[in-house]
Amino acid sequence: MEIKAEIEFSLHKVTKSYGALKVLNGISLDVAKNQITAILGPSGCGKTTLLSLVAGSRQPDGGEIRGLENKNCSFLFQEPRLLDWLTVTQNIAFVLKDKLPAEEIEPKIESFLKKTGLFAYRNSYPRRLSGGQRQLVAMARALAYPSRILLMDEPFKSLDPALKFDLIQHFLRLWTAEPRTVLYVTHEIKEALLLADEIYILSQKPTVIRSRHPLPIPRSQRRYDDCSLQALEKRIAGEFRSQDNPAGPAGKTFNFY
Amino acid sequence: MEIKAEIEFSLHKVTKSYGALKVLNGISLDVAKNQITAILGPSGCGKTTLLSLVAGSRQPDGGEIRGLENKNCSFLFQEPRLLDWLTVTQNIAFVLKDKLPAEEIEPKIESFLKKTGLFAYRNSYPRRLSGGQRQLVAMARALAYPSRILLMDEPFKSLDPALKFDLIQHFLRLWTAEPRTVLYVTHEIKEALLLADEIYILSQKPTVIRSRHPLPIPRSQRRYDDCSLQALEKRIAGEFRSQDNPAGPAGKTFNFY
Amino acid sequence: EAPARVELNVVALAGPTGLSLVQMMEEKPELAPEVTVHYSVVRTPEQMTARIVSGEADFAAIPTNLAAVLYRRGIPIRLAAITNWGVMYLVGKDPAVTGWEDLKGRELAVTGRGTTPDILLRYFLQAKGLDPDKDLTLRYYAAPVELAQLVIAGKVDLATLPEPWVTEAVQKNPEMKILLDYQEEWKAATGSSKSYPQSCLVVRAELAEKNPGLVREFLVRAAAATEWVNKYPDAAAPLAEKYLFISAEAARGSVPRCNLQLLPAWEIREEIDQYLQKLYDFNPETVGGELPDADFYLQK
Amino acid sequence: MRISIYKNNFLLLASSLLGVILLWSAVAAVTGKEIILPGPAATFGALLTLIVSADFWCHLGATLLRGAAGFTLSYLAGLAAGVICGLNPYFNTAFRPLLVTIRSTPSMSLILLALIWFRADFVAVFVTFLVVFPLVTQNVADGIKNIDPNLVEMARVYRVKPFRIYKELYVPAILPYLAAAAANGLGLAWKVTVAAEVMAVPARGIGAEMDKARIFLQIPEVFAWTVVVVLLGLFFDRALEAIVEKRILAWK
Amino acid sequence: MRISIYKNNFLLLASSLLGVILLWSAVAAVTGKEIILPGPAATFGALLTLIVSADFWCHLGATLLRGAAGFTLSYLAGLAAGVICGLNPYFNTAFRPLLVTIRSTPSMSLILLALIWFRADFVAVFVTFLVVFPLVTQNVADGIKNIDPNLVEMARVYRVKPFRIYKELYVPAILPYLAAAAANGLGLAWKVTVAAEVMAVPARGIGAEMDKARIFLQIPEVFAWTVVVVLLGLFFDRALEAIVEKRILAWK
Ligand SMILES: Nc1ncnc2c1ncn2[C@@H]1O[C@H](COP(=O)(O)OP(=O)(O)OP(=O)(O)O)[C@@H](O)[C@H]1O
Ligand SMILES: Nc1ncnc2c1ncn2[C@@H]1O[C@H](COP(=O)(O)OP(=O)(O)OP(=O)(O)O)[C@@H](O)[C@H]1O
Ligand SMILES: [Mg+2]
Ligand SMILES: [Mg+2]
Repeated sequence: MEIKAEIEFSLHKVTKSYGALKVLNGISLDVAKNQITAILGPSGCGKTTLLSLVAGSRQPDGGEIRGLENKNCSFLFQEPRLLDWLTVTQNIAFVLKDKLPAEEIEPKIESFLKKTGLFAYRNSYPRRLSGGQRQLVAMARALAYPSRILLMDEPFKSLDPALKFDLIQHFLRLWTAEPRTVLYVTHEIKEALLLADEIYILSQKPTVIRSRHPLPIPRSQRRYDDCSLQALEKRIAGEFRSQDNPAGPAGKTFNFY
Repeated sequence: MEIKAEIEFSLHKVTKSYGALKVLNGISLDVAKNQITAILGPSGCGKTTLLSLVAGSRQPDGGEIRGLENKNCSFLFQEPRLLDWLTVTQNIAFVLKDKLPAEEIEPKIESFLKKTGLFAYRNSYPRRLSGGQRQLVAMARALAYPSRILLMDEPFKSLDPALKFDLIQHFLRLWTAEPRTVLYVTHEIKEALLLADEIYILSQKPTVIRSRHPLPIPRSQRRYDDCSLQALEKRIAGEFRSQDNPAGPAGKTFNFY
Repeated sequence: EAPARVELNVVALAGPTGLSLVQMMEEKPELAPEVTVHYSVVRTPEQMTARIVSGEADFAAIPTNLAAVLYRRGIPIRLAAITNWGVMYLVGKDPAVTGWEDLKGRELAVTGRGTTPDILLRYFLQAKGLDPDKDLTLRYYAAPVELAQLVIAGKVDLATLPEPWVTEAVQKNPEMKILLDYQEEWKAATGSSKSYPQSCLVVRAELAEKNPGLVREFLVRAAAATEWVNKYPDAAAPLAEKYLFISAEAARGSVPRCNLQLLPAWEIREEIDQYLQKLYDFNPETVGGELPDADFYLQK
Repeated sequence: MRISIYKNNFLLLASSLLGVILLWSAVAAVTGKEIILPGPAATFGALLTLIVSADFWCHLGATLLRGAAGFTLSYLAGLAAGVICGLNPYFNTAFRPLLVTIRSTPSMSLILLALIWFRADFVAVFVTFLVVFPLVTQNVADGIKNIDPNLVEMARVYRVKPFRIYKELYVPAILPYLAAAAANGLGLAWKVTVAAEVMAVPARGIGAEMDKARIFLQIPEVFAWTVVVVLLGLFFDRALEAIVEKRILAWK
Repeated sequence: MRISIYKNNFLLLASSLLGVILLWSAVAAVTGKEIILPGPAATFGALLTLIVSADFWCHLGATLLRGAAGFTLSYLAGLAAGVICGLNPYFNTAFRPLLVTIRSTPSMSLILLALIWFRADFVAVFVTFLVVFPLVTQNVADGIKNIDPNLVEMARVYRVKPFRIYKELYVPAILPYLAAAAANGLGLAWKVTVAAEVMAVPARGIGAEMDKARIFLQIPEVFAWTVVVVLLGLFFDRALEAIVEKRILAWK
């Protein structure tokens, strides 16, 4: 990774509270252009809130966000958020119609449904889909939408291992073909280690940035048995303080997580 | 694991279709009493459907399910399914009221909220919770409900590593203290390997049972570096056929999954 | 021994129909020692019908054609007497209108499409060789009170109104003059000495047969009461306001125009027949589909 | 299976209609007097004699036209007003008193104005509007207020054009509210139109005819007309239900 | 902040009420004639003279009682019927024609019967019932039909007692529908009650008084009563809104 990457947008001392509950307590970070930035953090620390601030659907109480002027965002929300009364195809078309010429929409949706293996379900309604299939539709919608910035909240959850594997491959191929700036939230350290150019760890509420980890190895060459990655994984895991044994999950059965 | 465990309930050649779509195509399995049975399978293969048949909220088209007569089921659904107009406490009380004497409810809920670290949010409404917190509430509801059978659909998803770790510990302690029969769906092979007494792998639609894997080592002694478990993990992973490289995720970056 | 007590219910429809009975309502004269009379006033035809059909009403003051209709519908009543002889007038701003023929080409506001006022109007117009639907425009309204409001507000120039609205109109809107008189016109058109018998007293058939003396007594008193009203409009006016929902000042003015005169049915068969016949000719339904037979009329 | 359901529905429908009629004749039998409550027999007799007359269809048409016009106008207006009220709480607070005023002002106070302002033909439309408009507005507003904010957020983030959000998200989301409003509004429309016709006595119109029949105590005819109105109501209600079902059953 | 909102609302409310009054006086000015449409001044003058009289309160009370009774009865009945219709499609199909019949039967035909069956006092209650009941039933039914089936499944799996499912899941879930129905029903209730009183003329009641005033051509008094009715409507609407807001805002 070139350390001095161009910056797509940046947050400056951003704070956000819900009523009395102080959530974000001065977050400052620069998101590098056309790179994948992963965000990890304890449940309820404000990751989703952070994404919604970037997406502009919520306003920060303090600080500012620069560099988002008239850029499109794709947002893969934590829940699928599909319109029950539209078929899979229509759900994706719903966000594309205003952005693409009519004739391009059909083929584009088709290709994305094929990639996510949903083509057979293109005319089903969301309520007739399985949890994972709904997640896939939301994913296809986010990817198909022409945007500079791609926000994803646990994009690969509730998919079976093989599908997850394929999907990540697809995603990387797609992203390499036409790079976008990706900011995404996950709970899977390994996944982040494979995908991200840069990983941010958030603290517990009131939330600040605990640490920043640039990936030492180019994506293509990363191997699990690479000791520098294993070391990094341990470090990151160590940052998640377990309430029960503050030693952190780095305990005996840790290897399972 | 004693191989000849007592049977809690059993499915016989159960079939289920949605309209033209044949989902379950003759599932027969015996669920051992007071053991943890894990179910893995490709997305959309019918895992949720299977649980809903056991829970009795859907009826099988063919075959039969024996041994469920007047037994209570806890069901942790794939989505939290909380009542928006009730606080966290009220949501749990909603299912307990008919089962426990009034005076027991309060303390019981309290203890479970403490275990899941939600106590601070006991009076918040679901819409004011984060995704993971909602998942926790649903979990607390399922665990607090006095039942013989515990059905869980991806119980530990979208939780941060430390919390997930703690929660699993809690769960195991709880389960050891007062054992129930657990049938649960997951996509995480490692998690299943740690938790389950027995693992079933389902095939693609029309779905049958692909394979059954009793765990060779007592739960307490399982270690990741145990080669028999690693072998089992590889075997299981190998059963998930990736569409792109049918070799399965057993490919180069496999170690990450 | 003393004869059994008798309870009489006399029901009048609000407005001029009941005007002839106000004195009795006020003073409740004793018809016979054993008889007690209850007077009541109802505001809507529905209520009146309900009372008569259910047999609650022994005597009822109602429009003559309604009596005929009820009779034809099989309600056991007898037409005892006619109480007033028409209360319809044509009011307007334009004194140039001195005869029905002058209405040619004008717009005229009317109430109650197809009811007696409408039919009479058409009859008069046709008698003058005018076609009501072609030679002039008739604008219909549901209730006289609405039309009266419009007249007073000066929103209509020509209107046919019943009393007491005629008086209300001319009192509250000085521009308005009484231009034509239905009653006079009827006499002219039919050549009869009497106007048309608009409202009447009906009596329950059973009572009429069982107790003719009492009915006779009542009619005599009612006739006297009617005369009293004619003689002392100023005394009658407050009673009209008290019982019949006619404002006192309007009542004072309208009494002379209400043509109150109580004549027992058997004395004026022809007039009644003639009236009903006319209505029948226009629309049989106005008298219930068929002209009533002789039993309809109370016999001497 | 689909078919059997329809058959079922049809049978049910028929039987329940039969039920209504039986109830009616029972009550009629008890009441006894035709002049108060004519039974089905008498009523349908009168209905037949009505139907054969050419006028019948003119009157029916006139009322149909007024009711439909009044309903359509108020429904569209209510849809617009409701959306605004639902989206903008301030507008809602400001508009609501007006709404309540319209809703609870006794017709008696309005009818005369209506008579002055409009031709008798149009009064019915006006009065219908005053009843149906607030109904629709209310339902739509309450529907909009309860749309899942997450879906709206999604549409906003993806910069979907407001009108399309309105058309493809709001309207389908509040469809059940719209359905309820339509069913209620349509039902009331006929009733109110007829009532207004009674007051405004236009040359043609069921209301005017009913009034005439009533004055001459032709109660069977009054009821015949009533049956006609009810049938109107039933017919349009079925049509409406069919449409809604189709739209909703698809994805339920 | 909370407070400022209330202040805001209050200002808005006041201004919009003012708006209604201004509109009114404008129209009155245009119409010109007090005998057709008296302006606010004349009306409030009449209103004052009314209020000081003891009778005023009797009449108000009587109407209030009838309206409230009619509304309450029909609301409860509608709630029950609506739930059944919403849960059981067959019952729905069977019951709907009856509903439509009630909804679209012209009041005239009903008044004819009501006058004979009930004491004048009760007619208003009866008529109100016939208007409000279908309204509530419809809304409740359509609400129930659209409850998230997943939540119901959850409650069933956990074997929650049906009555509690009804009370703690269905009712809150359809609260917005109930709110709409209540607002519409309550608004119409006053209008209809008064209209019925006009036709049935009970001894006490705003409707009867309005009719009397009209017959005596005391139009300002008619409008004074109208204002009273509208105020009734506004008052209860506010009360209702307050309740609903409190219930919903909590978790929104
Ligand atoms: N209500 C329904 N109507 C029609 N088809 C349905 C319905 N529910 C599920 N299906 C279909 O049945 C199949 C199995 O669904 P199910 O939810 O059981 O899958 P699953 O194993 O839980 O998938 P996942 O791991 O993604 O949750 C899917 O292909 C889905 O499209
Ligand atoms: N609308 C809201 N009103 C009040 N509090 C809220 C609201 N949304 C979130 N919160 C609170 O803010 C905190 C952060 O929420 P957020 O959803 O951003 O967490 P998160 O990092 O996404 O958690 P998770 O990993 O579980 O998704 C949580 O404690 C939550 O309770
Ligand atoms: Mg989140
Ligand atoms: Mg599932």
